[in-house]
Amino acid sequence: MGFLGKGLFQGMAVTARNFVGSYFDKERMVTVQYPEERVQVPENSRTFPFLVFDNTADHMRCVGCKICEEECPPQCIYIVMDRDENGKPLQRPKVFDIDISVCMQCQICVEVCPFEAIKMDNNYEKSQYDRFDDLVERLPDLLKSNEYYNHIKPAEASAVDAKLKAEADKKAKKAAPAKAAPKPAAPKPAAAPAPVAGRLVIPEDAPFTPEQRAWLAGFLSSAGAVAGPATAPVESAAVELPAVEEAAPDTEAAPAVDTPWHDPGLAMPQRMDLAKERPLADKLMAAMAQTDCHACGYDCRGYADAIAGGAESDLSLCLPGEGETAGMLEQLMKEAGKV
Amino acid sequence: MSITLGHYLALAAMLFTIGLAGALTRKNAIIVLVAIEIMFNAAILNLVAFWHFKVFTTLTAQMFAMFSIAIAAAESAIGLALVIAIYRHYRSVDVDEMKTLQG
Amino acid sequence: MTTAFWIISAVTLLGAVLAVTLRNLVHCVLALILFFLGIAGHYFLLRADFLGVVQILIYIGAVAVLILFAIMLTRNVTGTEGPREVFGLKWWSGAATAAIIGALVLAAIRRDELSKLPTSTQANSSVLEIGKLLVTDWVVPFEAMAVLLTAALIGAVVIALEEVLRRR
Amino acid sequence: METIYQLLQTWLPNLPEPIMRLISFAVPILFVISVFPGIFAYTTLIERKALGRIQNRLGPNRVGRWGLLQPIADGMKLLTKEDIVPRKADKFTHFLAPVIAVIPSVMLFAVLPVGSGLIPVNLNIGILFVFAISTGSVLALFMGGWASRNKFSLLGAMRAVAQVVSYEVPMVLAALVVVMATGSLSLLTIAQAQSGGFLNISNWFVFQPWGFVGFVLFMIGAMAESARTPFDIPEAESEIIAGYHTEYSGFKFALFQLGEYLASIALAGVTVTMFLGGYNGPGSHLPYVGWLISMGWFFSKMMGVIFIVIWIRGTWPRVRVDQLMSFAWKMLLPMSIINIFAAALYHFMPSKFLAWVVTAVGLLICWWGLAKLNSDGEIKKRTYRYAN
Repeated sequence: MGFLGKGLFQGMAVTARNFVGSYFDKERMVTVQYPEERVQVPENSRTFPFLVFDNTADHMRCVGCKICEEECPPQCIYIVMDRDENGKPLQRPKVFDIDISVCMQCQICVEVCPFEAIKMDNNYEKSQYDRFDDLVERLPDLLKSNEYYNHIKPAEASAVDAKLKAEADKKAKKAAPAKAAPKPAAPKPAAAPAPVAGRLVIPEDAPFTPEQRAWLAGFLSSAGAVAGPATAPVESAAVELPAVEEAAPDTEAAPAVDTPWHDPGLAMPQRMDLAKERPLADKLMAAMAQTDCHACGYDCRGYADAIAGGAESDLSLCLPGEGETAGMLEQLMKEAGKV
Repeated sequence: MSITLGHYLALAAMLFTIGLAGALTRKNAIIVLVAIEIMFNAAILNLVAFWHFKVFTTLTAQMFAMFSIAIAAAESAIGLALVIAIYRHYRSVDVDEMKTLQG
Repeated sequence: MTTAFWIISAVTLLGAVLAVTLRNLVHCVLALILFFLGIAGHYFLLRADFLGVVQILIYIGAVAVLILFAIMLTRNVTGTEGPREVFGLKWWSGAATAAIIGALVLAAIRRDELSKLPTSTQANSSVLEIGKLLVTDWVVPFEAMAVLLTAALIGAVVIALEEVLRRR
Repeated sequence: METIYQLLQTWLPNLPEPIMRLISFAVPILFVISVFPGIFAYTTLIERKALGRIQNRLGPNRVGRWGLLQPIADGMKLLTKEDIVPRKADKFTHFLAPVIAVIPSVMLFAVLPVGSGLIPVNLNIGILFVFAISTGSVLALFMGGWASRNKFSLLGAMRAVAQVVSYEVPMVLAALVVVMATGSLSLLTIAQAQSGGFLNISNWFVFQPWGFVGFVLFMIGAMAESARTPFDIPEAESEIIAGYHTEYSGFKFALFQLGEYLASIALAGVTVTMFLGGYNGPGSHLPYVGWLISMGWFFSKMMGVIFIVIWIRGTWPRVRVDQLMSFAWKMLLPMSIINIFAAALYHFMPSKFLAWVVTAVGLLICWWGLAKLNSDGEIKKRTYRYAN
């Protein structure tokens, strides 16, 4: 029990301490003087997507497959694939626009990208004077180097790099003995697209207990590559698959009745199973990644028909399907005796 | 032309007349009170003018003026309290509508 | 003094006329404040400094504010009056009465018997004198005034609270 | 004014009489209308800096070194802003209110002795003048709030009027003890009465028990009068947006701010003059430089009082309306009346030391008793039914 008005004077003492202390104790000051100083944004913070390239801007990872355009909920991505004069796809985008006034920073484009080509930036200084054109990011604005990616998100980027390297090594090992396979010149030496083993990787130094880690691994892999039937065991679903969110049925074309495998959510064995009794063209189509991404220059149906009809001889054009599709196509063609 | 007592008396008379006219013609009780205040002030102005021009040595007139001001303040307080009470009763401050003596 | 008298008189008259003629109640009170200021100016002019200050303090600081409060408590807050004043019998009779009385008073002033009274010019209006007088010669009226003000205070509260008390 | 006139007469006796008069009028007027608005401008800066420091922030520091040009930038911004008048507003009254808000505040400085013998006008009714004039600011608040035709403005205006009318009473009574002690209403005489003693300090009224209580009561009243936190419910932004100046923008808003701050500064000056010795301090009576030193003392004391007000603003929460009213009528008013009795007792007791002790103890007991009478009982630790 103090004297009357004790609380008032205690408050005055606190503010007086603050007042005096703020001149001597720099620790007290919470102000970040913005243009000169900046807040260190957390590594997991995200603003808008950007495109990663390796080494030079010519070696962009993006192949213009339009998966992200398809999946983007607010439809803020616009892609036109680059083609040579023959109409053959060059496996890179000619136009890649992101309207950041529309983008809702949901990161779905990153989740669905099979090439680790699109990533979330954490640069928050995007204000512009013009509300329309200036807020649309064009391809040159979007391209940022892998070093930049490593710089802003070290843990995530190193995990991605390690994965890409592992895939490239595996591919190189596989390719070395099987030189006979007719392969066109690799479109991208450094960024040979590689399958993704579980889209989201938990970094080694992430602060999780083993149980949490196990659960998270399961959760992430199921989220990344859930099999069509809901009963599919989660661990086995973590196969090499193009990452496509399951919950986007309305943005995809309604699966044709005669092509039940035309669903990117299905795993390769299931798709092949569905197309077991079909003619070669259908089997070939079932081997595709089912994204209708046009990376090959056709849609999935068209590519399969072209191969089956002999119009197309290159079996490695399905980019989202990666080596899995190429291998399966080769196998199917061998079985059909066409090679 | 120097100002004499007559000027002040005329001014006070005019003010008094204005106040009287207001008090007699307006219907709103609050305006009537305002008009009464004007009349009061005119009278007090007279007192002070007399004091200034005629009996400068003693302060009797100022005393009177002060008491008048105090009474006027009390009067306006009571008057406004009455106005509020009447308004609560009749929902109106029109003096013409306050005809009945019985509440 | 002459110029000041005319200016202040004009302000005072303007305030008084506006106070009783304006349609909007709040404007009336603002005009009344102008009038009070004019009267205070006259007091200063007449060397009654203390009265002038008291005028401002009591009339502008208390009475005008009180009237404003009363308006807020009775009318709609915009202070607009209802239909225009009717120039009926009441109005004409009231105005005529006021005019006649005013004319009579002015006529009496014109007779100017008063200016024949002896004139004094010795200034003596210090606050100290007023204070001394209040507690010596005028102590009984002073105390009576205190009682009156207290009674007025209580009376005002009782009148204004009557309805509230009855409702309880 | 007279001082300047005499100085002119001694130094420049050849000047014609009207010019001398004119100069002696013009100098104090120019002083008041140039120095005090300048103090106002930098008070806003000091306030923002101090509030920032109290909250461990930096405060304005962009415009000029340490933000010293911030008031100028603010002024330019307010000048160039659009002047919006609500369509339904009472245009004339709406325009008049900010003007009227400034006039009384500037007039208050007319009777402030800013230095030894330096007073613009030595009115013999100085204190009464201060109270009468500061009443006028109520009108501006009411006019502004009423003319805006806005519920919040009107609520703010009514709150302002009720608050100022209520707090004027204890404030006047608190000032009365000083008048009793000096026997004069002139602020210059009051300041002179506090000179002498040890280093020109020991005679300040604040060192008497009744003086201290009067000082506290007067400070509280002045803060309420100029609507400073914790008594800023007329403009409580969490309840009624900005109170009476909700509908004001641009320079009219600046005028309202100017009036408010000037009133605050002037009342701080009056507080200093009445209780804190005015311009008196060590060295204020030296020949030749005394007037400069005394001016320094006056302004530094005034800024000290302003700083305390800012400090309080940075610390205390705003009171509720009912608390505000009951505090004025149940606490301050009895206390100020008791204080008058204490001052009288002090005046008539022969031994000043004994008188000091007796009045101090008596006032303490009364304060304690009033607090007990007014308290709603012991404040218990609040418990929450559904927490935990």
